[in-house]
Amino acid sequence: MSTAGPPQGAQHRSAQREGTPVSTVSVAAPLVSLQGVSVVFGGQVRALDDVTLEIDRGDIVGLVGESGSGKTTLCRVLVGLTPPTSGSVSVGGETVARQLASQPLAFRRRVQMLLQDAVASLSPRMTIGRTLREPIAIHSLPRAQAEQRLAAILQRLGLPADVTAKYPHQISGGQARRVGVARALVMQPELIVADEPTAGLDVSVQGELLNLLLDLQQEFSLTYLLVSHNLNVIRRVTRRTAVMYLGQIVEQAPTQALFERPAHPYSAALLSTNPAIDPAKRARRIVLQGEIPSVVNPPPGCRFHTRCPVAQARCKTDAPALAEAGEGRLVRCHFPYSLSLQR
Amino acid sequence: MAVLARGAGTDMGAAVWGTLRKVCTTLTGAVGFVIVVLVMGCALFAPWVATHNPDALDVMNRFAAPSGAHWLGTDHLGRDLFSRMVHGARVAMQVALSAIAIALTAGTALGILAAYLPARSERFVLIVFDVISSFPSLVLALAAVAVFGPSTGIVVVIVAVTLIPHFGRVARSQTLTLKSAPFLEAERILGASWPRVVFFHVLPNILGPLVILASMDIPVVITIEAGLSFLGLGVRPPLASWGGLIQDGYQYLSQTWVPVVVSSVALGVATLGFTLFGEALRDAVDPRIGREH
Amino acid sequence: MHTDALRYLGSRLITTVLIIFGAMVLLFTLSSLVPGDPAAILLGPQATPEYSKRMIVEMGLDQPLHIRLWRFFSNVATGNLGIDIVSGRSVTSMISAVIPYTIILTFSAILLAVITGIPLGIYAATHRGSVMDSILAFVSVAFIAVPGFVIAIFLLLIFAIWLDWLPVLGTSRSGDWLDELKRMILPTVALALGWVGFIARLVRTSMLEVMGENYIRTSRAYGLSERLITYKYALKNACIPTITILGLGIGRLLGGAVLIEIVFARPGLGRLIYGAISERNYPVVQGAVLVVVVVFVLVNLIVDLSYSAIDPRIRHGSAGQGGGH
Amino acid sequence: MADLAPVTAPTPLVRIRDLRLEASTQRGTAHILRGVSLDIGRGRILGVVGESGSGKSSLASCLLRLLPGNITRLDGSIAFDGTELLGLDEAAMATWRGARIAMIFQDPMTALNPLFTVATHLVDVLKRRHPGIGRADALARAREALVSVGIADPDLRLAAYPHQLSGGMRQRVMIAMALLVQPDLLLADEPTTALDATVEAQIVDLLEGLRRKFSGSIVFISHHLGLVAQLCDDLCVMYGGTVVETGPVAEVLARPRHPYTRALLECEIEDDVQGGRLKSIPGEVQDPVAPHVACVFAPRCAHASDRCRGEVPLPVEVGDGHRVACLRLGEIG
Repeated sequence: MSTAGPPQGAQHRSAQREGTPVSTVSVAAPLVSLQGVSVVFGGQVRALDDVTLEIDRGDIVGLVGESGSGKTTLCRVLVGLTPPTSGSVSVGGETVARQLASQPLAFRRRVQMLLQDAVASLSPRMTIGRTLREPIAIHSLPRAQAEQRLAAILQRLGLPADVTAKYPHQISGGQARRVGVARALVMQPELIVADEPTAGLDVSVQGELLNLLLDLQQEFSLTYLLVSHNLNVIRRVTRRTAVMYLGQIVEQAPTQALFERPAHPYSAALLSTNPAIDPAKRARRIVLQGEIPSVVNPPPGCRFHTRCPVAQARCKTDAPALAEAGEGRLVRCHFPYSLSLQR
Repeated sequence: MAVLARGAGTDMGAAVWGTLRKVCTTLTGAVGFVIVVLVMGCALFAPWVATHNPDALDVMNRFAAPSGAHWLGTDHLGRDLFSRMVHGARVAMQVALSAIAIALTAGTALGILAAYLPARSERFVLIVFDVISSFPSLVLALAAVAVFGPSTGIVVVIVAVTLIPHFGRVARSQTLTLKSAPFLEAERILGASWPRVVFFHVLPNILGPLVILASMDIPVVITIEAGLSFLGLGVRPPLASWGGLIQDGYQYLSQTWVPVVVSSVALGVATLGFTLFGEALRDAVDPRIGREH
Repeated sequence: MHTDALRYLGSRLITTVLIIFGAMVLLFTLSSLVPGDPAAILLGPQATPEYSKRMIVEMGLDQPLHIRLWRFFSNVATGNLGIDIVSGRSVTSMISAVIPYTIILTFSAILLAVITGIPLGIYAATHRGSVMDSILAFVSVAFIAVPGFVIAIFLLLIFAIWLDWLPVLGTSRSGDWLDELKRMILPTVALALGWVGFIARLVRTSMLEVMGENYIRTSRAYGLSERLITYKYALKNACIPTITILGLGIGRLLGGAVLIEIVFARPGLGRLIYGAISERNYPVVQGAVLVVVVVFVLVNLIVDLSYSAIDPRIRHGSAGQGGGH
Repeated sequence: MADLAPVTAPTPLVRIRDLRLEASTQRGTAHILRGVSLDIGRGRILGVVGESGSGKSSLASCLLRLLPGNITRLDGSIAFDGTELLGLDEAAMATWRGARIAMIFQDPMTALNPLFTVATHLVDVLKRRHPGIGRADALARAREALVSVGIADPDLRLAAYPHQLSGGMRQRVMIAMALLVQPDLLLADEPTTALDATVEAQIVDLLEGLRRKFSGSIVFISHHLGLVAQLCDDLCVMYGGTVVETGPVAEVLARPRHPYTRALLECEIEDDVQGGRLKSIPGEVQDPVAPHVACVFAPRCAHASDRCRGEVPLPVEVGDGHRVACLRLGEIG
């Protein structure tokens, strides 16, 4: 398995995880726990439906899915921007709702997010310096100490000193992403939710940013939830991956296992949309029919049955539950492994 | 949005200066700017600019032709037209600026509030806006004058009220756009309180377009004030106002056309100047401002 | 699709009713603030206290506010706008006597503005940067900026007094329609000029904006002729903002018509309101203003509905999604 | 340019030579294309890859001669089946668009006019292609075209307005429109980028299926190397307004010769070796305002020498149709 990168602790944990069934409590309680979380907008838009997900401290979990899959809603629930309609979300053993009610600022320091559009996430009429001092002002952090920390972070991220005098439209996309990272790090968070951190970046510079994020994870003992539509990034960077379809998690597995042998037919189809450059490595292309149904009126039974190439009669009526399927993976399918990537 | 900051760097003053320079690069903008400065100058320094006491009667010398003593001649009571026009600028600017200041403040506050209110209350505010704007400004002013009688104060209040929906709708739509803007999301994730979000982040970003709209409303208000005064329902005589001057002249059109033409031209040039300036300002900052209506 | 269209129609109707309702509440509130005693005004200084009291009872002014408001609503609903406290005539009949003049003036002005403004706007957009474009731009802004009654006075001065081409004031008394038409020319032009400029500019800007849209690039990429692109594909899109503005325009024109009627001494709602104000005759003002508001709101409703006839996205209740606007 | 003589047996459909495109910007003259030379083979799919600012989309705009207003210079040569496109006047060029050249755009949401039905779009394009065609005939052909791009209920879709269609459906309509005119050259500018992954797969599948029905050439512009590798016959790698390497797709990807192509391939993380450092190319992309006096990639190139910083490399043939523009080709192997 993962040999080179992860630090001792992480390796230790992932070894543990493989040995024990996921549903039972591991030795260290997970940092993040979503239990049966649903989000319904306006009474009919089921943006999230019965989502259960745990993220261990120090882990990097990837989230993939297409539009309407609920990735963004899941992120917003996790950082406390969208309250769940039902189910519970807890970070560090206490529910987000309770933390937001009793000590909201402490929760904000604990959980931070990197927004997808990095340039737009910086206030357009503020200098970068002022934006970076927003967390210090909002949280009344001890000034001298915080300034010192901020200076150290800027240097660590390789941002030039004069960047603080500039406005967001005067810096590059790569710099804007780093400013976003710096702003989050000032708060010394435990969990960082990164929504498409490499979207819009050219492939020649995305590696640099990902290396940085990986290094920071070690240095600041961070936990990441990484959302990306770039399957190569997910495959390379994350240790576990959750695949979402129409507001549900359809499969959740160690990343390597998932990419080698997806269990859910949707996972298989999604992974097959990313053809490898090397023809020898290229998997069979599975082309799904039809379009993604609307979350307002999701199909009955298994939500994927309308497009599933291997659906059977049962799938049209019985909604499958997220069930274990070996290798520490959970699959929401009556017939896992029935669609293979192999040619 | 971030226009005033664009390129100008850190200093707000430099940004304003830069915008003004951009305004003056176009011929129409420059002409508008000159007219605006002239009108403002007359308004501010009316007693010094005027050559005569605007209210001094000289009935023996009524309808005097323009001359060295009376640059633009005299009216039906022998009052110096030039001086009355200069003082008319003062009245026009007082009405316009105070009405717009009230409308801008109230409209912006209501607009931001509406954007943050729950859907039902927001709809109520919007209906109120719709009700107000279903009255043509002049017609609502007439209804108010019918009740309260003509006075400058009523003109200011009514014009302000009719402009509130204008600013309110723009403030609301701009705030709604901003509400989902990533940088406001980022503020919420950082834990910023709502006053901090509204005053430090929303307001600075919507104020620019609103101020430009306000500048474009100046000629509209001048027109309404002049119209009401022309009907004798606005500023009360003998206070000089452009609309009143036109009315005075119109009464005696059969005897001389000079006062009518002179005061109409003054009014027309002033509204044209403010319009040209306001539009050049908008084009310099963001040509799309105010296009949603 | 069908239900979406119905829902849109329904919500638009409800809003319209609410706006008229709100306008009535506003007018009623104003009327309850009228200082002095309308009965006393009506009866003049000779009024005996008993007679005045009887009058107050007759007019229902002794009733509590909410009853009076209710009475106002039910009267308006049955077409009764109250009684002129000076002449004792029905306000409804006074208004219906003059309203055709105002309506005809307003609508001929908007018609004139549309049939000249749109072609001018298209010309300016298709000849962008030409001398004619610059001249049109300046003339448009001048027409927009200079108040309508100032334009009216100048037209009157030039064409009626100096050149003596056209009859000046009032309407034709002989009922001669040619004479009446001649008398309509100056007021209509005075009222329309600002809107000619406004529409020309709006059409020009919308046209240029639409010409930069991706779907126009598609049409170009498939070699469609410039004429087809301009007059079929772009014009329809460019008309949408213009139609929206027309609704608002009616309101401003109704307001402007008041002044124009007074300048040209034409009968109409403007003169009616003006006369009533000097007599402190509030019921007439209230009735006339209410009629102006109702006309304005109804025209806006019609405009909004016709707008949805052009734009399928509104029709299908998916405004704002996709499609580059 | 003599060394660019065609190598493939039939003459190419399009021969682009030394194409230069400049535009005036606030910061000065932007060199969008800095002397592009490229062949588009008959019946072949040419994939054009490159990062932002590489000029790949501008190349397509040049082929259609649909350029923004701030263009100050467009010269060089685009020989399309023997006709010099850059020599045509605007009216003559218009007869090529929607006849021998057609295009599919990146954003299907805005490429169709929201106020007109699919039928109107398709019929107008057909009438322009075949003047005199009857409306019923045109509608029948439009219907047929929709079926051929996998639209199951063509009559319903013909009557639909663009906002009633999903993104994938709109892109199918765009492809149908392109097929209706049966062009010799189809330009597809990132046609799947705005789509969801599984819908993208459908469109890729459709484009691949087109090869059987469509005899013309396709230029497929993309930033997704894997997609290009799967779909295309030839590959053209662009950087900073120049073509750095071009050739048969399998050959270029298996044996890349230009340092930029190699670096780009290294940045494509396809393996699942966890933990190792991810590769990136240091530095920033070429400033379009900078003058063209050296190899555009030299500032970021690990192999750059003084010569690279003072001389513009010309394309050199290194194999069957495989051309590379690098001055140190011999040294770095």
